[in-house]
Amino acid sequence: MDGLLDGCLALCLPLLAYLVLRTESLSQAVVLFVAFGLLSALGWARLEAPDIALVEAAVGTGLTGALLMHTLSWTEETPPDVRARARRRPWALLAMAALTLLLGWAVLALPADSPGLGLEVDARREDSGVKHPVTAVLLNFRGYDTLLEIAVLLVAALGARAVNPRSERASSEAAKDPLTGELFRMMTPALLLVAGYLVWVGDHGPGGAFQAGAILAGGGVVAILTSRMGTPRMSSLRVRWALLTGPLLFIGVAVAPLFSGGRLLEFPEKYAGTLIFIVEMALTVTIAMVLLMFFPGTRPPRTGRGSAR
Amino acid sequence: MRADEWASLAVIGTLLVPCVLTGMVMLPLTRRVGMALAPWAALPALGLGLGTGATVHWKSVLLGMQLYAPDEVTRTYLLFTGVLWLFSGLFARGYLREDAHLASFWGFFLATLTGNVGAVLARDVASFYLFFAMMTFCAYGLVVHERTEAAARAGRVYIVMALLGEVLLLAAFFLLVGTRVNLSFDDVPRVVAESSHRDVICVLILVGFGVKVGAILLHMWLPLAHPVAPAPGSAVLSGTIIKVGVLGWLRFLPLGHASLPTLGTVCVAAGLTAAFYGVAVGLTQREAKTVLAYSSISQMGFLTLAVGLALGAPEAAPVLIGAVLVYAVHHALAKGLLFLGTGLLPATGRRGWRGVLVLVGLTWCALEIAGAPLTSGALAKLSLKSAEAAAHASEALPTLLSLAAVGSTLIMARFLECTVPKAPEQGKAGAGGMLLSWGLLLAVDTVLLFWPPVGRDELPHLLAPKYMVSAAWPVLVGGLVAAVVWRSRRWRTWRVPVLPAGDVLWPLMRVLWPGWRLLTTGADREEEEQAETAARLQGGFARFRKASLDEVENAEARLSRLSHVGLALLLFLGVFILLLVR
Amino acid sequence: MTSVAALMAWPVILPLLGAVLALLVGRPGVRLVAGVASVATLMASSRLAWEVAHQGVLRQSIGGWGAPLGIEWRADGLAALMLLTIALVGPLISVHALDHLGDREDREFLPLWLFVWCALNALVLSDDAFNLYVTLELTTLAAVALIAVRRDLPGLDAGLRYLLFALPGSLCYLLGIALLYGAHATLDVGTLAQRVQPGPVTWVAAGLVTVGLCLKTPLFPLHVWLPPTYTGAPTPVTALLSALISKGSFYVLLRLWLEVFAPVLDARVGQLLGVLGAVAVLWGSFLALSQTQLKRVVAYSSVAQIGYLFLVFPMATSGARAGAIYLVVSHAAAKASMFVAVGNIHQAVGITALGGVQGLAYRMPFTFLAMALGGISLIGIPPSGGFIAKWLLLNESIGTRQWWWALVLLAGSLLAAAYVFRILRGSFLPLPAEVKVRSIPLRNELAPLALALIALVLGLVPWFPLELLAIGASR
Amino acid sequence: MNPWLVYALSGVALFSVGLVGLFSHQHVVKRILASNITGSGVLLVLVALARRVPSGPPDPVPHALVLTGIVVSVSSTALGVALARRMARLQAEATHSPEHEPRSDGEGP
Amino acid sequence: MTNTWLPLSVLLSSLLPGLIIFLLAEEQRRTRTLLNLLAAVTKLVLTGVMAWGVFQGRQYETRLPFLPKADLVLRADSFSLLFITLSAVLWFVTTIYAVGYLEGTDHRSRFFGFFSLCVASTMGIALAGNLLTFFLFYEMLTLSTYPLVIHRGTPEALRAGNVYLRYTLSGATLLLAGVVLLYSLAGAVEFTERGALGAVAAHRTELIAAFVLLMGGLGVKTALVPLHGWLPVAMVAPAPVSALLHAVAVVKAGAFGITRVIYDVYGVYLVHDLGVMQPLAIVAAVTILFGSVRALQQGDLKKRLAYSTVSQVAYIVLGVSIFGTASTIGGLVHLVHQGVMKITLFFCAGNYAEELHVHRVSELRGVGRRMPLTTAAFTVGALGMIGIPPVAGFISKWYLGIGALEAHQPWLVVVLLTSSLLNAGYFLPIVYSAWFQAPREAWKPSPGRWEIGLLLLLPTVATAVLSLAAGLFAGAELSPLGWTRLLTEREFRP
Repeated sequence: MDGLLDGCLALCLPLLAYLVLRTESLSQAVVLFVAFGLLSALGWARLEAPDIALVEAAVGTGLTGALLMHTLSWTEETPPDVRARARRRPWALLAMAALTLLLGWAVLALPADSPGLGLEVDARREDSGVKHPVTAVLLNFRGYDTLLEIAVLLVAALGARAVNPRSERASSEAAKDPLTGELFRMMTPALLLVAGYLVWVGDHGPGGAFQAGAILAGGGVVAILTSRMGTPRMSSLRVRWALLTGPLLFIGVAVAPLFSGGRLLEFPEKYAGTLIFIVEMALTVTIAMVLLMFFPGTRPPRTGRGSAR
Repeated sequence: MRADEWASLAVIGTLLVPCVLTGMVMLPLTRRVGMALAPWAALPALGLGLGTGATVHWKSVLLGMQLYAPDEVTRTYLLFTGVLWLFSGLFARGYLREDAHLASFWGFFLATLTGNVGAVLARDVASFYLFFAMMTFCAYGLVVHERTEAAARAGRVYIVMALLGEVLLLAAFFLLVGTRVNLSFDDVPRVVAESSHRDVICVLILVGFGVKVGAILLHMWLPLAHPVAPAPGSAVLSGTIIKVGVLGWLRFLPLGHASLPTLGTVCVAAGLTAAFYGVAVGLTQREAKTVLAYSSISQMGFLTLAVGLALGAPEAAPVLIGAVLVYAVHHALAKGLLFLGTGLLPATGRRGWRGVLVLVGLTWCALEIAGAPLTSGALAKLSLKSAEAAAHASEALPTLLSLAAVGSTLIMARFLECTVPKAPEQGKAGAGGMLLSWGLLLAVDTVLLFWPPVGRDELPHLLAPKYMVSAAWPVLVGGLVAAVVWRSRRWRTWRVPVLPAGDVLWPLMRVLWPGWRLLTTGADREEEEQAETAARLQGGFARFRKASLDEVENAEARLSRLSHVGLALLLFLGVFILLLVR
Repeated sequence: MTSVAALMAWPVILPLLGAVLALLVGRPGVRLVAGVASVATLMASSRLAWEVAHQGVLRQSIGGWGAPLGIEWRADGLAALMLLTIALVGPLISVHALDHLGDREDREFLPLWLFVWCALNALVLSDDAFNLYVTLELTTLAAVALIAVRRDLPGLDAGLRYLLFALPGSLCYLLGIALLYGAHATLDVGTLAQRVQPGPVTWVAAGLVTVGLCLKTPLFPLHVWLPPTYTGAPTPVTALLSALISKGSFYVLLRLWLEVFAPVLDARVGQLLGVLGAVAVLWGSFLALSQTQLKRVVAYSSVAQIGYLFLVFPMATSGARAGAIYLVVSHAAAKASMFVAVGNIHQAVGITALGGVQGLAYRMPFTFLAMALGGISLIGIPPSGGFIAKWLLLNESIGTRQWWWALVLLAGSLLAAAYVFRILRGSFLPLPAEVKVRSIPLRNELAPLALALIALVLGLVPWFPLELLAIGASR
Repeated sequence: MNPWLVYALSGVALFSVGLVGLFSHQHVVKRILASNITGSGVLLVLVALARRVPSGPPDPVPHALVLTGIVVSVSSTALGVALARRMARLQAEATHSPEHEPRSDGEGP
Repeated sequence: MTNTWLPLSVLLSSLLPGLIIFLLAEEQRRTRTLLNLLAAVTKLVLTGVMAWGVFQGRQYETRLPFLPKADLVLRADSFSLLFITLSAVLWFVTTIYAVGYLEGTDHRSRFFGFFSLCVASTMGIALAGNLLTFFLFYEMLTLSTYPLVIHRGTPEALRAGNVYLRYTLSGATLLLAGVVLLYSLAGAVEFTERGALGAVAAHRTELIAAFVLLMGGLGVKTALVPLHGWLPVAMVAPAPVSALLHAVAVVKAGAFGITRVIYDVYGVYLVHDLGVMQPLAIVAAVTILFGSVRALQQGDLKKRLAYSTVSQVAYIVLGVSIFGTASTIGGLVHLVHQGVMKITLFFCAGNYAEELHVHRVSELRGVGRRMPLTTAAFTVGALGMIGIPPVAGFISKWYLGIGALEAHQPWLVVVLLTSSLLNAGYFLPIVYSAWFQAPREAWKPSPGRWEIGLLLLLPTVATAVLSLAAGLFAGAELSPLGWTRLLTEREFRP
């Protein structure tokens, strides 16, 4: 039974992807893309990767989907030149098939059952200060990757925000809409609770800074849409502090052992767990703030053009 | 100062005095003093000729310069060169008093004198070539002194032929010197005799110096150059500068060291043809100085003859060289006097005691050239005949010589016929200085007859009746024929064919001139034409470059279409992995 | 402070810290913080290079974990030289950028440049395949943000184009790494080097990695994004892109080929890369000759110079490696000086066409001298770093009996001479009357000159860099 | 066919679809979607490899890598979208005529 | 013990002033001239000391680390000193001339900067101890001469610059190919007396290929026939440039290089054995004749002098490519003589252009009257070129002739003599029209006491006197001929 589910899921994903790219209208493509995201989250679950499923669902599908939907309202659809697209399609199919075959040949040649680095991780897990293996790898064994990854996030935030600087708080009348107000008032406490739990559970179960940050960002997006909150701007000090405490703390913790003769990112035995937790907390706020910054906020009124889409 | 120091000082003085004076004339601030002293520049050479010097060896100058060796040839040359240059200088002071380019005349005069004296003194090949070239190029200044179109043309011919001669000489010197780089004259004849290229060297030397001597077919510049030069200039040109060519032969040819019969006979034949050809063409000439020039060509024929004989019979070489020297001295002075006379006659005029003196002097010199008895000419011819007898040349030679003597008498008559009637009645004032120097030269000439520096042993035979007759008859016959021709022309206008001076040159020019024009095309073409061909070329190249670059441009445009990049990516991946698979 | 771990850490951490603090401080203090961070990083890099020069190859595992699990750092001569190049060329470009861009952009340019610096230092030192992917991505994203820093249409278009061409490259690289991890269960380059044997996985992985990095470097068939991107981006950013950022991906490709895929690299593949490089040289040079805009000429010249780099693969000897790296370093300095000089001209005269150079020698002598020296190094005329690189490559090509690469090198340098002197030629003509010249601060003129002098010094004393390069050379 | 191979092949297929799609569509948003799909394809392969452990929990290292991968792909997508949005706005203001789509391969100035 | 600092100091004595002059502002005329002259004098003194040292047999060598397998070597042997003394003397004279000539023009700092750089690279070429150092300075010479060629900044100057670059850079590429080929064969090629390639004599084809490449590369600067196109075009440069550079420094660098390659890299026996001497001699002979004939066809004075340079430099190559001491001496001494004579001619051409704005040969009628000293110098130079004693040209032609015959190649003597006639063909008409023809319209008299500024007149007369002295006192020990004889017997004995 499981095999059937896996089989059709594995088959569905590329087909859905092909559909996403083939559809002419953009909005249809984005909707299909969100569906594709959910399906792939299901796939992660099937492959027993709960952390990834959670992040995929929250960020990969949720936030990216929202972002794309929002952007669509700005970019017009262009009349597609069907003829050219048609002529090229068989070639594209052929290319996809050839590439899949080539890469499939390599994948088939892989050893069927190599344990990878699972054993080493289990062996060294005790002195990593964290019980959950993924968090151990993420924050301790390969903490350096995560440090650079935070830098990637900051760069993306800086780039996105620099490109769309000012979108002030939306007009007040949208705020009075009773439905969204009620929804927002109910959802926020639950949201904060879930995020806090996720950070804490990351120590011994699937969860962690990324997942918690994503959830918080989701809440933030709703707040922006219901114009309870303006998009975070780099010019305000509070936003900058929120954004940068995480990285500063992480760098501080990484550099500390250097002064006492140790190596970069060498967490001391006893406090490893607590240190990682503190860093996770700060990072959660950072990630939430970065993900919010990606979100452009309400669109300024379109100047002199037809009916707003 | 011991004797030999004085002697070497004398040698140095002989060379440096004219050289320094040339410098002084060129520099404006010392020009006046230089021009005043210029006429006396040849005095040290004359003194050295009379006395004896010591060889001077300057190792660091040029390629190791050696000057002066007390042999007979040098002494004789110094003597007559000194005399002729001295008196020509004195003559020129009067002759060119109000000339426009006086400074340039004296400059070139002194430079040519330096070259001439240097050539005589030089004892090694390189120095000889140095002074020879200096003399040749500075004589050019004398030739074009008048700055007329004819002078320019004559100068151009003179220079071209001189250059050709020098190039041949240079080739000869290379063959001669070989890896020794420089060679003293003591062992030049021996080296030439033994060298593997002996014949080539001798031919080159003969032709090279032949240009300067005016041998047959190499003489074209002589009748053009001598007349255009001012009187003292042409006197020196015809008197001493031609003789340097003969000096070259005497120095370089292995006379007495090797026998070259074939070359000897060729020389003898050339000499004889020159003798007769000179006279034949000379007679057709209008202008007095041109006639004299042709007479020089014929006289030089005799010397060529003697050298040819010396080549053929080495054992008779010393005697022949002696004869050549005597003849050279005689001819130099006589021809110098004649040329100066042509300059002097218009100044003194025909009338009055001055005119008569000049006319007498001129006829005397004409007789000398013709070889009349009791003149230096007779002595020269006598020494020539006795030397030829010693070299037991063919019997016909003496008769041919006498016939040539007839010819020279005829040409002398032609000369007198050309100059005397044209001279003006009354001379100009101030001709005194010129007359004095001319007279002194005449005196020296006659004195040399009785006390010749060389060939003294022939003197007693001069008076021998047998020889008197053989010397007299050609002159008498010549004079008779001249008189007959002179009178007959008065009744029947018997036209004499007119040949342009430099006869063979003009057909030759018609052949060479187009070649030269071809060689120097474009020299006067303005800059634009050349640029236009280059522009067309550039245009073509630019068009080609533009086309190829556009090609690359739209290839790039095609390549940058998105799908093509994708295709390129996949192709690259496929080919890469294909190549990897082993 | 002087432990090896610290030495290896500071060059990466300091620019990161500097960037974060610069972001935190906001407008007033950005220049100060960035300046301090730059000086600190310069000192850290040179200190590390000094240490490598004396102690040889330095290794360090981050966080104390072993090779397969944790991430390793490795600093050999090659890394030391790259660190020094980045530390010298980068700040000089940023000095120029301060005046070239407005002060609003400063707030974004400086932190982004520090992020790029941190990424490049991390890339050079890292010995872990996935870590290389992260550093490549950080460089790419920072570059995209830098390109679009002016928020004008050409900048945005250039940024998007760069992003959408660099992403597939990184993803191909990542898939290649994934396959390698699948086969050998390790991400450490050192252990991978021992475990890799020829087989389908290795072939496909090598193919993916090479294609991915060739798209980012970019090599000939995949170079089409370079000219429009370099032209659209602001000039100091173009200088950074051409001098340093594009060299990062080549550095990764060179290290992976010469160490990990060495047993797989056979003559045929080397020749393919060589041929593509040769075509790139000729293609780039020809197009550079046909351009009318200054920046496009220099951009296409980058395509050509990158072509030279790929000649190292067919020859694959230590001499060729030294030649390629020397070309990387001298090209970085020379190309940066050319682009910065072009920036100066644009700023002073406002003309981007070739005519803008007219009368340059009189009004901006330092910029002209910088362009001349930079041009000379591009052509490869002594006394310049370019010549030394050309000399090493020529020697190797004749040494390994592949004389056709020598032909490519010589033809390439002649074509380079053609387009460089086509630019420089105008500078001697008298200044056209109608051109009004805005005076630019001396600091701006000295920046390109300093860069050009680096290229010159590389040509005068090649002994020390080559000595440094020899440390830790694999073969 | 044990389960991980199926997912691995599906990941490879996703990668191919995404890569080819990236180079065959002009519109920026389509290309951003394609790059996202390529990214998730690679990540799927990675996680599939993690699952090859015969018994016990899957190998955590690929999971950490994939987490980082997702964050990186989200950042690049967000940056791409932001750039596209800004360009669209500028073009709208500039031309007022019906926007031509921001063809990414067109000639920059 | 080898003295290590002197060769470097000679090089720096013109490099440093060059760099400093670049920084001088345009108005600091006095300091610039002072610096120039100071540099020239120090160079002369240093060269003199070194010459005396080498004469005593002392060693001078500076060795700097450069590449792993090859060092930068500056070594002063008697051959390099011949070239250095020539350059030092002529640069001193030309600097004075240039100061006078460029009075009142602009960009003089730039001019004198590049001028000093150019001479520094010539010094470098002369002092180079191995092939790589030689190539480095050879390239730097191209770079430093290009700005001088286009100094005037006019469109045709730029066009001339283009042609110049096209030739010299392709030549440099050929040279680089040859040098690299030799390096891969025999490693670091040091200049050693009997040639450094003895060990690899077996690889005949590579050696011949390398030789052809080297000759191609060096041939461009020596202006051998097919590669001479740039020289007449480069005449558009100001007079001091065409005087020092295109008559002496650049052209001689090529000839110097060819001599170094034949004698110190390959060794005369190897080159003779490879059979490449004869073709080189043929190329040189063709260049001699071609140059002279083309000179006949030039209306412009400087272009005529340029083509005459093409043919005269080929004498050096001819002398060097004939197997024998006499021809070598002839070739090498002509290196000095041609330099001195040709620079006199160019100075005169410069004076005519500067004072009377006369450029074409036809406009030179009667110029002797207006500028007697310059025309006298021109006459001395012209006579020297034709090979008429006592000017220096005669000495070199004398040795070349002897050498040609010593090597049993009489056809070379014919070439030499025809070329002398052709020289006479294009020089004597100028001398004639200058001295003996009246000018079309009277020249306006010179304002000052002298016919032209002293700064322009003195160098011209000085170089004329030099060429006269070099010819007249050739036999002396310290004369160029004496030095060449010493050098040939010491270093180039075949």
